[in-house]
Amino acid sequence: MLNYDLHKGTLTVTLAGDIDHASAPGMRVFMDNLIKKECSVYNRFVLDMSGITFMDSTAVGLIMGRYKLLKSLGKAVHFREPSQVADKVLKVSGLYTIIDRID
Amino acid sequence: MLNYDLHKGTLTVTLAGDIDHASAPGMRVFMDNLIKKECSVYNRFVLDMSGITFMDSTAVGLIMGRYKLLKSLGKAVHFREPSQVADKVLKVSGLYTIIDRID
Amino acid sequence: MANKDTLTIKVNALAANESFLRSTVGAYAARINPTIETVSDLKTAISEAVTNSIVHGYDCDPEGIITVNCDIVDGVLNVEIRDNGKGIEDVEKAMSDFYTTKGEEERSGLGFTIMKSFMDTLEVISAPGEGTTVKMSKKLTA
Amino acid sequence: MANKDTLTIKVNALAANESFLRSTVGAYAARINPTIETVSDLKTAISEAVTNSIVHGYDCDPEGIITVNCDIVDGVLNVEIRDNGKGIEDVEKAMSDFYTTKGEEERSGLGFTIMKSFMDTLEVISAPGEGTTVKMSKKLTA
Ligand SMILES: Nc1ncnc2c1ncn2[C@@H]1O[C@H](COP(=O)(O)OP(=O)(O)O)[C@@H](O)[C@H]1O
Ligand SMILES: Nc1ncnc2c1ncn2[C@@H]1O[C@H](COP(=O)(O)OP(=O)(O)O)[C@@H](O)[C@H]1O
Repeated sequence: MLNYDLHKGTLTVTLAGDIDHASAPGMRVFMDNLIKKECSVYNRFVLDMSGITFMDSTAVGLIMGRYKLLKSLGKAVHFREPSQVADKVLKVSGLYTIIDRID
Repeated sequence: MLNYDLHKGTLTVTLAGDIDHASAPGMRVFMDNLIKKECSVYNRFVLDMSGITFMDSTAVGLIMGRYKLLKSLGKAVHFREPSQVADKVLKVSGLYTIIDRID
Repeated sequence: MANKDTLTIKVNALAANESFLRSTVGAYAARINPTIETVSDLKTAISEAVTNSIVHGYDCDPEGIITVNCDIVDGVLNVEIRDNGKGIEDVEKAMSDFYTTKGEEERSGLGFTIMKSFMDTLEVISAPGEGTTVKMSKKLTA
Repeated sequence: MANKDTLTIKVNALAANESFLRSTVGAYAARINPTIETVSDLKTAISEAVTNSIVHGYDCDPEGIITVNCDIVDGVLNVEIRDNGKGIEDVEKAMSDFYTTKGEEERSGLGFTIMKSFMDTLEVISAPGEGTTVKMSKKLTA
């Protein structure tokens, strides 16, 4: 599941449910369209991960890919409130060393 | 899961959760003790089935066995509010022809 | 064309596998989005067949192996539950309402009756000493 | 003594079986009452191995069969995920952090890293043309 909100220069995307090889492709297409389409109206991108019930390394690849795209567009990128299962995978993957968490 | 309530001559037993070959034996022992121990203080036995999430023909055997015991003790026996899954099995098993449903 | 969505499960004849197998086959069927009631009917029928393999086929010996084979073809779930247990002498008699060889254990003799009424098709293949195979099918989509 | 609580599952290499297999093994492990976090770790590791069989082993060809074997012995779950797909040339290299042969598909190269860190033991047996077997174990009880 995916929701987004655009408010005062911040684009917040909420990823929820299970993120794996079966669900990631649809999320990727949706996020890339959004990131590019709204490019002129936000400078900060927040990924809300509070509703993630499952994620594996395919989800890490999904996040890395969006991170690179956002950086190439000059945007700031943050995580918000990763669920316990998301937090554990983010830690092991080293993603916290490049993206910080703001709760 | 099993709960009971004794009130104004009615012994109400609530069966909840999954009733199958794995869970029935414990329920049988519990009910038989109760039915005999409190025998002098109730004349009506109500089986509340509203919380049943699963039952199969093993549960039908469990109910039939208690029904026979209760009849031998001269008690009236009723079903209360069977859940949809319980209702379907009770219908196919013919149990409604010997035990009525009071909701 | 070869079938592309098959499931085989093998487990020991343990009571814990009654709920495990019915839930697992229910979860497998869920991928083509049947109604809750359809899944519930399916789980009840699976539970009957698995319980019979444990109770009658293997007399509750956990060394016994139960094999469940499923596939989904054109919206129809086909499921086969097999044991290598003691088998059934007279299948027709076994399938009749209220017939049970374990009345002393409060079995109702309604297992096959429920399988028949909760599924679209039911076939039982068994012989003494040769185990029992129950084949059932149910249309999952409207 | 023969083991008495085993589970074997065979399914096709379909994306729908990623969540199906991790949930099924999670449900199997649940019978000995592990913590929620333990089951969650286990599901993540299973998902990695199953996804690898689908994506790398079989290049997403649904004719491919994935076999999962489990048992629970003294509170330890042993699980083996096997495919008969294309196999791995250099297993040690494949297991190193961030190594992936499908970078263009945005794979992170962290599958084995996560399996190692979420399970107690990990062993990978593979050779080109001979498929891949991933063996893992995890203590489920305190
Ligand atoms: N898998 C099996 N192996 C051996 N005997 C079986 C098996 N399944 C059913 N039977 C025989 O068929 C009879 C009827 O089965 P069923 O209708 O399910 O009723 P119940 O399980 O209550 O006895 C059983 O009592 C048993 O004798
Ligand atoms: N079951 C498999 N069959 C063939 N190759 C595999 C298999 N599992 C892993 N590999 C190889 O090992 C590499 C590393 O795997 P992994 O750490 O899971 O990262 P990723 O899946 O992100 O590529 C893969 O890119 C692939 O080349």
